[in-house]
Amino acid sequence: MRAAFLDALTERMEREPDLFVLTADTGFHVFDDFRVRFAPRFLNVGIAEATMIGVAAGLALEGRKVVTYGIAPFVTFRCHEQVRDCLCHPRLPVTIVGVGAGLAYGPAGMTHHAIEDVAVMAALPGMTVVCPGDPVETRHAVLGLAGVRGPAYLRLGRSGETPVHAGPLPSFAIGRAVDVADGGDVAILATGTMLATAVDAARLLAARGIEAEVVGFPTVKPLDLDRLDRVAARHRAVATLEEHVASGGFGAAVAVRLAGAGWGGTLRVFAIPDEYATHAGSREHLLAGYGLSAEAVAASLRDIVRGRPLRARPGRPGAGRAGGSGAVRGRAGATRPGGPR
Amino acid sequence: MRAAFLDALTERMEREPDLFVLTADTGFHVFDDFRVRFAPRFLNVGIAEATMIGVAAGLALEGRKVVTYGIAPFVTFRCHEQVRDCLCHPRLPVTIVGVGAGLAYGPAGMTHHAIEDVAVMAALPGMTVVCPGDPVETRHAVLGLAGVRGPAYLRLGRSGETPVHAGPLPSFAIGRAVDVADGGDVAILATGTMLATAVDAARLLAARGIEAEVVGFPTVKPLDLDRLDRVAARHRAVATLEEHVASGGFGAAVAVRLAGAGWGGTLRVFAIPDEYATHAGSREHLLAGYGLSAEAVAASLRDIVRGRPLRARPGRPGAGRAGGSGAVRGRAGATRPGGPR
Amino acid sequence: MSLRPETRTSRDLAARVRADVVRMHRRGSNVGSAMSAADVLAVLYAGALRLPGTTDPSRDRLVLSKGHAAAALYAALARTGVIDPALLDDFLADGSPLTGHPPHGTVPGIDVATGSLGQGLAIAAGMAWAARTDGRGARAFVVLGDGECQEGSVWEAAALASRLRLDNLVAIVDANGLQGYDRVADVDGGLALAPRFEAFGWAARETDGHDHDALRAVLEQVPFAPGRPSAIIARTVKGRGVRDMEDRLGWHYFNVSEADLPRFIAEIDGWVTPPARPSDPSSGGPRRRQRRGPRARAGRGPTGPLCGGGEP
Amino acid sequence: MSLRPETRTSRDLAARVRADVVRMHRRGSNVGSAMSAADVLAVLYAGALRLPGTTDPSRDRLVLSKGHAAAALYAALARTGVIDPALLDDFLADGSPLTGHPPHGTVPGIDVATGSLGQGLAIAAGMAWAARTDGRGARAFVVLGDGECQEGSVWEAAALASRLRLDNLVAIVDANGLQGYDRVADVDGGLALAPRFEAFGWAARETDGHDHDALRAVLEQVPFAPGRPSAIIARTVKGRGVRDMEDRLGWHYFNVSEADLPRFIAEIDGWVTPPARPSDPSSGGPRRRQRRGPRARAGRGPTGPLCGGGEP
Ligand SMILES: Cc1ncc(C[n+]2csc(CCOP(=O)(O)OP(=O)(O)O)c2C)c(N)n1
Ligand SMILES: Cc1ncc(C[n+]2csc(CCOP(=O)(O)OP(=O)(O)O)c2C)c(N)n1
Ligand SMILES: [Mg+2]
Ligand SMILES: [Mg+2]
Repeated sequence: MRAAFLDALTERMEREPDLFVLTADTGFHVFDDFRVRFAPRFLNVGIAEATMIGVAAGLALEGRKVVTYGIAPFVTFRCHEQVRDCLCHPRLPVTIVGVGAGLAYGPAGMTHHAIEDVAVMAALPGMTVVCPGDPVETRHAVLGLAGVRGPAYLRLGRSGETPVHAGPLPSFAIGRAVDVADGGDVAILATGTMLATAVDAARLLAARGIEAEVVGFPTVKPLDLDRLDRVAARHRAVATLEEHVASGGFGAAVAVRLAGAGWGGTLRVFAIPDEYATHAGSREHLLAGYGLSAEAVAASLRDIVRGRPLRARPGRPGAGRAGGSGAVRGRAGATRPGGPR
Repeated sequence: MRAAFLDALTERMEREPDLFVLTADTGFHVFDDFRVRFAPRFLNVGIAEATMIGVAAGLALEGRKVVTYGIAPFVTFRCHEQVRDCLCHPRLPVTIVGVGAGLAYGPAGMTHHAIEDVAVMAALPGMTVVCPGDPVETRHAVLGLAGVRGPAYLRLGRSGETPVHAGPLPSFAIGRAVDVADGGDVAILATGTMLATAVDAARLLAARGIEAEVVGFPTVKPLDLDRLDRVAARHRAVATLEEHVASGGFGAAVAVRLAGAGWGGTLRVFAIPDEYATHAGSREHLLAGYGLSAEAVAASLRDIVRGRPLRARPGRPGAGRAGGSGAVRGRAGATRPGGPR
Repeated sequence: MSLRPETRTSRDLAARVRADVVRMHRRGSNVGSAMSAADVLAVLYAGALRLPGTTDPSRDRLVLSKGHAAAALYAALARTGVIDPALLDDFLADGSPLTGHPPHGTVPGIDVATGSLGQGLAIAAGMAWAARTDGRGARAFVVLGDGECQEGSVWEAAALASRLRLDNLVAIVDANGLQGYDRVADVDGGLALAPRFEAFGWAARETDGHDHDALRAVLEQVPFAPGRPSAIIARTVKGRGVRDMEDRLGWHYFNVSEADLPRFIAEIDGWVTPPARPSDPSSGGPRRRQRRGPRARAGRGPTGPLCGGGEP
Repeated sequence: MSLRPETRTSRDLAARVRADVVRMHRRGSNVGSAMSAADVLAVLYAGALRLPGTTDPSRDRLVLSKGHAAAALYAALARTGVIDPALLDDFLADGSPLTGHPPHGTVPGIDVATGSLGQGLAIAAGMAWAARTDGRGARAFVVLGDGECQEGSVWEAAALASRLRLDNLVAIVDANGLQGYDRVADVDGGLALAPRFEAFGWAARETDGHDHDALRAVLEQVPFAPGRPSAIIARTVKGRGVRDMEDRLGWHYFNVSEADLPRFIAEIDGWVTPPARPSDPSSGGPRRRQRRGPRARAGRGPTGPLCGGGEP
């Protein structure tokens, strides 16, 4: 995703003379040429994420547009209040780019995992939250964000993601869902880095004779409610996929809409359970441990479509808030990834 | 709530010799005697919320229990990453107390409003989130949190809240809902400072012949799923009330559960819309502008029970993510409070 | 912008601001903080700032990082013709554009909203950098509290500002020696401010923050060193201008009762000689016994609603 | 804890740590950061720390605030008998307890998990304060990066530590002059570290961060002043020990290829004379032309997965 991001950003820098790019000491091999070429509009503020947001606000108050860049947890959690007060309150045109969505930096440990970033950004009034699903969506998102007037959070994976879309998406727009595959048995709604998993799961289901509609929601906020309503009207079984905890995430936003309208179907929220990884592990390893592989998702959806019980599986809906029988529970019960096995 | 908090905390300080209290330069007239009495275990760290969390972590790693105190937005947003990494990761017994829940400091302006704090705390794995509804629940919560082993967020209003409960609640427990009123027509689930509004709305409904069950959820995380399931089994119309945005809040957690089980009823999430107050206003003034007065809630629930359409009202469900027809929207459409009228 | 006839001099303006501030604080907290900064703001708005309150791109910017002194800013804007003085009457009232901390976009003349301490310096640095990149002569002034300087974000931004050589950036610390729940020296151990700014690459000067001539003189000297941002440590007295309030922590929270109002206003109107010596920010000693006001003092109003203190 | 026979001296330990670190970084980034800190950690674990790796309540605590040098910490723990050296082989592998930054609770000997820069000093201050309140003689040592010192949270915690008079707190800055995407001096304008700590109420000393005798000598002198926390500015070279890596930004990210491994290990084993002079943290000058490694250099492996850099 980073290559697509960089290309699109370069185009914007060429076109938009008032666009500035700030980094919090991140971007080796990403911005090496870029920073030379656009020198007066590029700044490494140092290991100083809060200052980066403040400086971005100052620039934006003076009529500039700004893109800030850093590792996802550091540009969301570390400077959350500055994002809130300095950018969201005055609705400034600053896009915060976080690399390392979800468990992309799996082996690094929890400080480098961004599994709550969508929740903390989406909670902020006026914030647009965009989680592209592949390099194609990334490019569209970067270009599309030029038209968003308030603050935005752009959540990128890292490098080497498989493209899901074969080519440009003519109808892509910030705030609009993307149709990926058609099917009448179950709907899989995916955001960001889980889009490829959704597509793979749909393929696995197809091999078992179950037809899944796959819809990408690169924009988590504002959510494409019209598209969602059409999904709800068609399906009794809907799944959401996100590389994020359930609490405050994409699935929860979908749930608010579905539960608000007498829908009566079954929503399965596939999300990271309410725990931090304690051991090292690649993204794929950790996700598999949480029941978030394409195989596990497909198996679980097969059960839903065939009407089997839901509760006892890993990656269960509402894991982020699961509270047992009213008492405080210990660690979540999902398979723990990366344990010394 | 602060008096109840202080009394209960004083009892705990007397009983628990390893309990420390830190404040980030807040607590005038709250801790004046307390700080003298418990001097070696009380520290004003200064206007330094992030350091307060770090120091709390250091103390807790050395076997202490810690309560940190400050104004809600500053002890949640400002030091969010420290809470996450230093407290949640090692699951340390530190309770973060935030005063000024929701719009309690209405006239102060948005920097002092805590309308996204539940979302950003609840997203953190292992975090317990407690929002007492009145002084009685506050007392129970402070005492109950002594038994919670990991980090917790205790969200308090300020002073002078009306007690909702007549006396102590023998079955109160962290993680458990509180039955407040019985009724079969509609269920009103309220957390924190909206509990009194729920009770008032139920009274207004009763006057119109509609019987509402009122259940308090002082613990937002972990949510009392058993109680919620019983509500869902009994009611086709459920409302949630919170002094918070919809995104990542109490209503969203309820929605994930309800949408997960083929419920088929109608959930109305009453929440603060996706905007910051732009003008001064008391809590009551601002809430009324958002359609969150007892009267507005009651009127809206009357419509639901009588089967009227829902979409066009203020305080609408999903306001936090409402996205119109897939395009980025301007300001939310709800009544704007405090405008120069 | 132009000074209104009744505020021809910065001292006139300061007196008007103080009287307004006291009147406004029949509602709300932080009267002491606003009184403390009144002279600094008056000197800025009565001449030291270029084109304040206008929308001229080359105007000097003012960031009130200690946003809880908003009332003094509103009064300065009102008494220099930027906003309608009638607005002051509704400070904090339902629907008023004047919130307890400077808002965004509800009234003219406010360059940026503030309220959470420690955020203003980075914003001002961004503004100063923007001004430099487009060659406008604009400068950015930021007013900080001395307690506020405990926030690490202040020093994080300070380092970047000096690295960017922003000599069009001026920080003024309202060093009144008190913060929200203690004397500053009791919380930071009495760390001096000027050496800290200097260690972060700034040029710093101290001055009496209530002496208009001294303030003007030091403001005329910025930048103190080419290529360096300038820090002015303004020694002040919290609550300055009403003897009952001076250097008393309680007046961070109390509001002014109707009963006290005439007496306080009269004191401000008749105010000529400075009633108390500005505190030396690096020593918390002399007035320590006044550390916190007694629990109940005759003649003060109920606790204000803003800052997390007050009756539990 | 006891030193294993092969690491009787701190220099032996440092050499083992470096060899381990290079081997471990066939996976993952930050080899240069770990090499830079190897001598500091070796001196600490080979004698300067009291009872490291034990669970004795009066042991000295070690907070690796620059958590991305975790490999050096793991190696030091392995080579001093605290954890099984076989664990090093699985560094970063699926299921390994050794994550890229120090974890919580998966292996003994780690006092606190880190990884996000700028958080360690406040935690260490809390530990030092706890030790003082219960009269144990424990001290808290915290190892910081020089780039890390841009985080305001470092200075926020520094002020509190000096106010609490934590003279059982020792900060060691691994001042290698490089950070994640630039020379430190290019990012902070060349601000010296010692004067900043002093301005925040600490006592500070500079030393050669690769000279074990010098390090030991300075560590024996803590606290440098009664009632003050101590800061040691350790002048180091990033990547120290493998000439190809030294003072090169790229080795913040690259991993070690199988092809290079034997050569690098041989260099470390045969390493006697310091190959490069420690950088002077207050001047970014001499080696600036080496600012970033060329885009492709023979003999280095693919970019590591950890730190947000690497091929886009
Ligand atoms: C980040 C943050 N923490 C806490 C507060 C609450 N608060 C408001 S004013 C104040 C004390 C400020 O002291 P100082 O900076 O010295 O300003 P003064 O009132 O003395 O002028 C505090 C703690 C805040 N507004 N922002
Ligand atoms: C808060 C935070 N921001 C950014 C990073 C990403 N990061 C990891 S190491 C590093 C550079 C560190 O430089 P320095 O402190 O000088 O340590 P060195 O590697 O030179 O020893 C950066 C920016 C981080 N880990 N934490
Ligand atoms: Mg002060
Ligand atoms: Mg370095």
